[in-house]
Amino acid sequence: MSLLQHMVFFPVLIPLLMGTVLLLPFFHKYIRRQRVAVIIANLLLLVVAVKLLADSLQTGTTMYMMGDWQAPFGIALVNDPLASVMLVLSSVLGLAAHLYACAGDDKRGMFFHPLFMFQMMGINGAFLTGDVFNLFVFFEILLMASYALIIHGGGKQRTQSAVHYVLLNLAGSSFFLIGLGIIYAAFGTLNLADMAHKAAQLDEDNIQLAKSGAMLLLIVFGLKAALLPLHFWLPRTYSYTATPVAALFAIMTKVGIYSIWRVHTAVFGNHAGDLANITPEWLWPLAWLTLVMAVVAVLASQSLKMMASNLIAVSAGTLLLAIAVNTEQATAAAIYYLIHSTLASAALLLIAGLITDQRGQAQDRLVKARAVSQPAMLGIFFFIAALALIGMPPLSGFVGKVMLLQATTADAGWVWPPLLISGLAALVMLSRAGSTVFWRTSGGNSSNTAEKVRAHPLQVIAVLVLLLALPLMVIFGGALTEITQRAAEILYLAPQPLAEAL
Amino acid sequence: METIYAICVGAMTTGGVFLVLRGYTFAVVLGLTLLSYAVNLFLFASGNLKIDAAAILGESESYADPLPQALVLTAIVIGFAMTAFALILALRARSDLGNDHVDGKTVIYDELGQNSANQRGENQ
Amino acid sequence: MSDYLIATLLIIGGLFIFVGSFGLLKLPDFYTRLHAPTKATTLGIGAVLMASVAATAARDGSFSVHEIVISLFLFITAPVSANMLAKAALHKKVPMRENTRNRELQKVMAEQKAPDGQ
Amino acid sequence: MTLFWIPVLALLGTLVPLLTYRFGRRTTLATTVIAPAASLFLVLSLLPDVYAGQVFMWQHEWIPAAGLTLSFQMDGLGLLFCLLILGIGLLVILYARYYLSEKDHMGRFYAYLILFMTAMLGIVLSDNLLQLWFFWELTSISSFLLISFWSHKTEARKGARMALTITGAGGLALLAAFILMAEVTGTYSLREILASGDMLRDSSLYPAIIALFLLGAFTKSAQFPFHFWLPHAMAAPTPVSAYLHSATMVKAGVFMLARFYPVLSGTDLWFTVVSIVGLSTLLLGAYTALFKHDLKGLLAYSTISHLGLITLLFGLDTRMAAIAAVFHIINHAVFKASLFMAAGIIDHESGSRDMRQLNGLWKYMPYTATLAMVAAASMAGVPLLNGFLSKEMLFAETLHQTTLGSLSWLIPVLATVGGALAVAYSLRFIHDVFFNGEPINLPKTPHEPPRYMRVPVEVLVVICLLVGVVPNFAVGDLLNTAAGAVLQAPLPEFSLAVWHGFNIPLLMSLLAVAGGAVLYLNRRHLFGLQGQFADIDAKYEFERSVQWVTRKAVAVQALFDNGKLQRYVIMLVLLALAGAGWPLIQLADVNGSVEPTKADMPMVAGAIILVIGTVLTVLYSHLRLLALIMISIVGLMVAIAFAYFSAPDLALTQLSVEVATIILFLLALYYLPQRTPLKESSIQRIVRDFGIASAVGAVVGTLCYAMLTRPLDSISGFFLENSKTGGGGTNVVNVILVDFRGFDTMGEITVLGIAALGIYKLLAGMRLYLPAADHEGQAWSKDKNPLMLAVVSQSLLPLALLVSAYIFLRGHNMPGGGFIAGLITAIALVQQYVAHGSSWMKARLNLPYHVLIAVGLLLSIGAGLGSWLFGRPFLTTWFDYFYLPLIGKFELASALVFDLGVYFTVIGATLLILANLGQLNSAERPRIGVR
Amino acid sequence: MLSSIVLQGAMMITTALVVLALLMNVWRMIIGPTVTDRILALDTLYINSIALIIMLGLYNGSALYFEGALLIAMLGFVSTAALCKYMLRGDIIE
Amino acid sequence: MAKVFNKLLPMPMHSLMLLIVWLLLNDFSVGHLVLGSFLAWLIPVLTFPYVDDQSKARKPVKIVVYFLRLVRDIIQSNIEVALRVMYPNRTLQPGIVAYPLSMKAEFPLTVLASSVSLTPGTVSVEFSDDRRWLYIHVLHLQDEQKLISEIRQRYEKPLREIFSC
Ligand code: NA
Ligand code: NA
Repeated sequence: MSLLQHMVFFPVLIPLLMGTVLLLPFFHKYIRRQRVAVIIANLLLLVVAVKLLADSLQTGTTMYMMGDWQAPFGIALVNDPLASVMLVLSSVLGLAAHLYACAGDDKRGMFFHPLFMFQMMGINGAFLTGDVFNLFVFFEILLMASYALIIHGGGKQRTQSAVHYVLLNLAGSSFFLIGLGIIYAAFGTLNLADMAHKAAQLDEDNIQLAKSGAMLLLIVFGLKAALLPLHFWLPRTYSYTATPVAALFAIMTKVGIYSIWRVHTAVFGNHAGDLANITPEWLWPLAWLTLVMAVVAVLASQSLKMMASNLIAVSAGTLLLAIAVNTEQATAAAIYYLIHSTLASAALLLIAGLITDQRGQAQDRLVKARAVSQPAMLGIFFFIAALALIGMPPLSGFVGKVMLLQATTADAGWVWPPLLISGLAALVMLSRAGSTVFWRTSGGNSSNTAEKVRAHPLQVIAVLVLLLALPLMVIFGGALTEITQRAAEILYLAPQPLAEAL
Repeated sequence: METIYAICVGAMTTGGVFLVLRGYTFAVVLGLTLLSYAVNLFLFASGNLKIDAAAILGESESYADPLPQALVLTAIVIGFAMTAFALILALRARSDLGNDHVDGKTVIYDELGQNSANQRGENQ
Repeated sequence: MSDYLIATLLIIGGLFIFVGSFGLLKLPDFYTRLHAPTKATTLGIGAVLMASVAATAARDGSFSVHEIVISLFLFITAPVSANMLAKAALHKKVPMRENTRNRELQKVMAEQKAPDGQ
Repeated sequence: MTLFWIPVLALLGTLVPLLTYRFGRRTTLATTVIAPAASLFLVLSLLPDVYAGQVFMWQHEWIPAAGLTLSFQMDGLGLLFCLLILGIGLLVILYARYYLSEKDHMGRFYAYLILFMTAMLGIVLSDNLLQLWFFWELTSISSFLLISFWSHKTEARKGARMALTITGAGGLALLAAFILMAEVTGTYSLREILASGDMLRDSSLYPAIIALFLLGAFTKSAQFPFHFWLPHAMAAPTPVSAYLHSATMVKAGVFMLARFYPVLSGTDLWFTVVSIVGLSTLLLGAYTALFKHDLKGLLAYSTISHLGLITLLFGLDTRMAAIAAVFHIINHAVFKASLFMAAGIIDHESGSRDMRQLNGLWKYMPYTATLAMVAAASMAGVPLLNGFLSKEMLFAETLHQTTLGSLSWLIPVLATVGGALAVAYSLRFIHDVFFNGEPINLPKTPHEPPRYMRVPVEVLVVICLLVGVVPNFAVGDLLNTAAGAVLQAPLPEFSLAVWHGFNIPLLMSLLAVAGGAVLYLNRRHLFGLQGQFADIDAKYEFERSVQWVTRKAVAVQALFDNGKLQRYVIMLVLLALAGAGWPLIQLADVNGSVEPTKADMPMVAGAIILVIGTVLTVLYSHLRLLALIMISIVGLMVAIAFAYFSAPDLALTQLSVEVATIILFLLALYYLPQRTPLKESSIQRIVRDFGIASAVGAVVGTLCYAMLTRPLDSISGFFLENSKTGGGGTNVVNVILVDFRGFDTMGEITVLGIAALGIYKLLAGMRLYLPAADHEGQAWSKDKNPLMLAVVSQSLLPLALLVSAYIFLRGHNMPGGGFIAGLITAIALVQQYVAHGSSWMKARLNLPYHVLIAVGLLLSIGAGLGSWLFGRPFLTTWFDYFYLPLIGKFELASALVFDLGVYFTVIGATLLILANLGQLNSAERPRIGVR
Repeated sequence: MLSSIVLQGAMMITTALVVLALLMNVWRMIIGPTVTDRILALDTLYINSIALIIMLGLYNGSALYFEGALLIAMLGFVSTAALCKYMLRGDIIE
Repeated sequence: MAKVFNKLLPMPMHSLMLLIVWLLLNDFSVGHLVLGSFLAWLIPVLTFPYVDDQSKARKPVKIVVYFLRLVRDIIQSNIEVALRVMYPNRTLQPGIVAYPLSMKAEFPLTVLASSVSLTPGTVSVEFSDDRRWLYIHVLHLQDEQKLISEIRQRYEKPLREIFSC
């Protein structure tokens, strides 16, 4: 019973503990044990996340003070609907990506399972933390784990894209620290809630300084979120890395988005006095261009994974645009869209992985090639994922799109064209891709059976986990949108002085 | 003092950024190292500069702000981890791609052609 | 009284340190430059450290000698550093000054042979 | 609730054929019809009440946040369409049973077809606009599946994609229109919106709504210039074409015009646009149909033409025109479905659809020929057939038009021309196929189709006749209710009589028939004339434009993303520069209120050395070993700066990390080229990069200065006050690290651990060339383990361990701590590696370092979890003072265990990195080995 | 306590000498001419830094600088040894 | 018995030295004596495998004598070198001396080479492969033979006595 009081910490603790334990010989030497252990951990994470979500809806925001030091002095983990929704998302995604990996991808390099757990830890920590420096630490955890996972399996392209990804993000981390230094100098605190409260009362001398810091943080988060012109790393990194890793990474851009919400919407938001809303005016053109360029990239995609990666960029652009619109309604819509696009693009990446496995030399390139060995199953999978990503009914994409459009009627002239065209571009390219892969086949199915690769049951389950979520998001759309609205609402609440609570 | 400190931070940042913009992994990693020195000093400066005021209770009359110091410590460690990874990744790239250009390009070693041939001496 | 002792030790230390580095700058070839810092400097540091010991004693009245450990480390490591540097220089055929006696031994040294080349 | 089951039954019906497919075609057919038949039954059960003017509603909350309610409504228009969709749908199902070959997956086909049916039902029954759109898109999807049913055919794939793209694009426009409508009216309920016509028409958004709405409707109903997808959709199996061209898909577009007629029409904008588009489509479709050699092609263009006609009717400024439009929807559905089915029979029985081959089929299949001829006559508008009636109504309505101002006279004239063309292509259909000599090279000898394949055609032809002869009896009520629903107002007086006396419309009809006959008789000239124009293949054009877009996209993409890291970094740097620099420009005075302090001599000297070190690092960056030596100066000076500015812990950490970094660089450098090629960058680039770098340096330096000269009001007082009393240590920095913000430290060592694992991953299986000589070509020295180094390193190890113990134990109260101690231990061990080599070490220290990392992390986590036993949050520390005789007072703290964890993690991580990197070429090198 | 003019003067002079020594080391670093010269200069720089840090401790009357000096003494050697091993063998851990 | 003792306290001299260093590092107290003794015992047990050459120094008095002489020589030599450095370079007469060794054990050899490096204007540059020669670089070489015999007398002989080799 008393364990429940530490619940907020579980999403970080479980993967940390599990990742660590997996290094011990009892697990390290036996990959099966590692698989089972991580599956259990992932399921536990899911249960915890759901419980946290229920709690946050019931009791509102709860804090877990590390070391029992009161905020803002100690590090706070904060659970609110937004955080726990993200946690649920990450656990579903993690579960699926990991199941997929258990089919054999995990054996293509060392330490896959512990690294996977650390990756989860970093992501979950970034969602939960209420402290801006701790956010940096979790960013580094998730980045470090992603650096390690991105090269899993090896290969030239993978190494090359990893070089770009790693070096660019290292430069990004430097700017993060500079930003944090400025923030601390200006605010004298690191707790986000405390910052939000102090923002409006910052003295004249520090305001411009704080702006510099906020902008640097925006750029760092933008780098993760693939904001133009910081998006270049994304397509190659995602499409060249191992399939399950890429699927898990579908949430990485969202960590950037989430951080912008936490820092720029909540701290430098409407209530921040002179610091209020410094970011939207910058974000506007960049987010718009991000979306447009992502659409161009989708149109230019030559392979399925590349297309999926670029669709992730599209979703990032869409979300950034919603942030630039900066209304509670748009944010609520964006949160829904975020969940949808993460799951759908991850699903597409996994499906692309299956297709790659079954198409021999052609891999996932959009050229005439031999037929996949399981055309019916993969075809249905692809079809569902594609519909969702295009934003067509009856899957979650359409609800997300509709709500985004509804939330942006005031700026329809600017926001709608790229938003609508992105759907159209996805439609054109995905229908083309699907018809090439599944229908434009050569040689029939006569290729010798030894070459025939069939999807592993775990891979199928992984895809199903993600795909099932898509219609469920529509069927239970009422409840889900209520949650996203609550989440957005809290983000826009006027900050309460922390000092009063002390 | 503050001026000189700021100039140093600026100079190191300049050097770091310049090197990060080079084309070879070694220079880039070197630049990132330089940049991380600058960044650490910068982060440190957020607590303002104090002399003879180590935050050790009972050892001096006034104390420097200990928090940025703790942050810099974390940053140094993380920076070390990152530098190490980047450097080994550069090795890996050299191994996989046959050269150490950040974009994996094969470069014609003009006047150093002979030397680069030596680099490829046979294994064992 | 202790002030004078400390001051003297300081000045001695400072001078040795200075001379060591001056030698490093001034001496004509690598091998001669090697002498200056490895010896003059160690002693210089030693003197400054003794001054520090004395100053701590004078200040706190307690006799804290942990600075000796620094000297200990320096005395153990300085010859090895010098040896490694010399080996590296020999290996890299860093030239010796023309008038060095037995300069012809440089080659056999680099190959770690006996003076007769065996 | 009945209402609810109409589409839902159909939806459930999609599963039936998939489940029953394995039991044979007959069973499949029998079971498949159940659901639609039941739906139809339900529709019919509502029919009397709808005729009586009742509007049925059913709704259920779904996603309120999006304004999405699950809601169905049925009025006259909905009823009409339900009957068409289900009635013709059932006939198509029956027909398809005979049409499809054994090879075709009938279960899948039926499933798609019923899905299509469901989608159409959804459209016509939806009350909520978003739900309507939901089904609207579902028709695009299901039609895509149907058109591409024979996916091995290129034209099927391309036709399907084209249809999907065009209608999908239109769908997006329609969605935008709906959302704007809701923005104006404040509701997504169709019934409520139907009552808010004025509000919509007066809104400033009205033009946008009209544009978007019509885009949606026109693309779906294949109006010019979006008509081109429709002919290619006939790559689908013929039953699909029959369905798609008559009761579904294209009819969804005109349904939309009808549905929103009361709220969106009534303005000049509407009438002008709709009538012009309708008229152009009517003419273009009819003209093109004449020249199609493909039987289905002819019918497809005729569909376009007839849809144009319906659209034109909705664009005419009279209520009667709208009624006529509804009437023609019915008529066209009936005759076009029968014609496609007939064409399918011909294709099925003769193996060809090419009218140049098909001749004189009358002899082979007289019965089918008769049916087809009746239907074609109806299409031509021959009296006593249904097509005639609605066409007469059109002609009548064109006469009192003012829509086009002084050019309005064109409308009746062009309508007549359209009529003539319709007569001509109908004539061609009849004459060219059933007469006109003997068949040429048909793959099969044609004969009559199986009995039940003809039944659907018979049913439809009978309806044509019934409506044509006794219109009032056949469709009077239906038309009245439907038209009433379209107009949402009392209907004007009209009669559905076959004979209205001699009047201008009749004259127009006669002109049309005569003109058609003349046109057909002179077809050879026309064909010659038409042959001079290059045939535009929409499929090809579409494909080409998609490829053009793709190519352009690739080009634009390449313009931005050149695949070079430098560009990415420059973008990052420039953005950071702008973001951080812009506020500085707005900052009035960079000086804050803190008085700057005077610098003393060591500080100035240190700064000089630091800057020199930086400059040398940059200058020598191409001579890599030298650069490494130079950057060591910088590292050392930074450490001294930390010591100078009251941060002893930082100085210690920086120093130890510095040495570890040098070793790391040296290890790596061995496998890297020793020099960067001199011509790496052009002068211009160096100048540019230096400019950018200086700008960043200037901004960062300025920010730094601004920070330094501003007083800091921070939370740190708390740490200073509580460090001893609450954390049990006097070294506040250390207490922050292991207690106040111990969570950061836990993260930090996790990062280190992950980095080590990642590096091991990178090293595993790495193949590197071992340079046999240095970069000057000189062979390496033979002396592997210099004697003095080896011996002294051995002796230093115990000392170093002692020092690390010292640093570790002091940490809580004095500078030091687990991290620094760990690094000292690790470096001391690495020193042994350097002095003795890895196999020597392997014999003595055979420790899997990742386990050490795990042990360290577990210790730290364990120290943190310990507090749970006392009901406190993670990492709550415990400490107390104890007294032992002789030894005196001493302190024990849980933070020490935490720090011990840090210590082990650091050792494990550092050694995992450095030792394995060093072992790359040895027998102990890392391997990719997972069991 | 340590305020006598003699002591102040001595500290000033010694600090000046140490600083000069450091600058001379850096100068040797710049002019080289060989890599070994530069490593030697770096080594000397490390050792002289110990003096500088001790001087800071003396100025401030604080014992907190001791560990820094100790660490430089220990670790400066490690980096010099590693650099030299690199010059000799390329592979510093074999 | 001796075996057990060897295991329990593998390197007594080391242990003693470590204890001394610990007490140097920390101010003397009973607590530190206990803690230091523990570490002085623990660390040699842990690091025992890392010490290849177990040359045992058996004459503590001679060690002290040797050490004091060394310190004296260091101070003297430093002054000499300091002066030498200040002279103009052209008066300098550097040279190499091949010193013939009469012992082979690694540890004593290292101590000898270190002593040479620490004292009058000499740096141990290299051993020959067979460890029969120690090459010494001399800053200002006047009399080669005198230097050799001085080293022999002042350092090598005492060392051979200390380590009995
Ligand atoms: Na400040
Ligand atoms: Na090696």
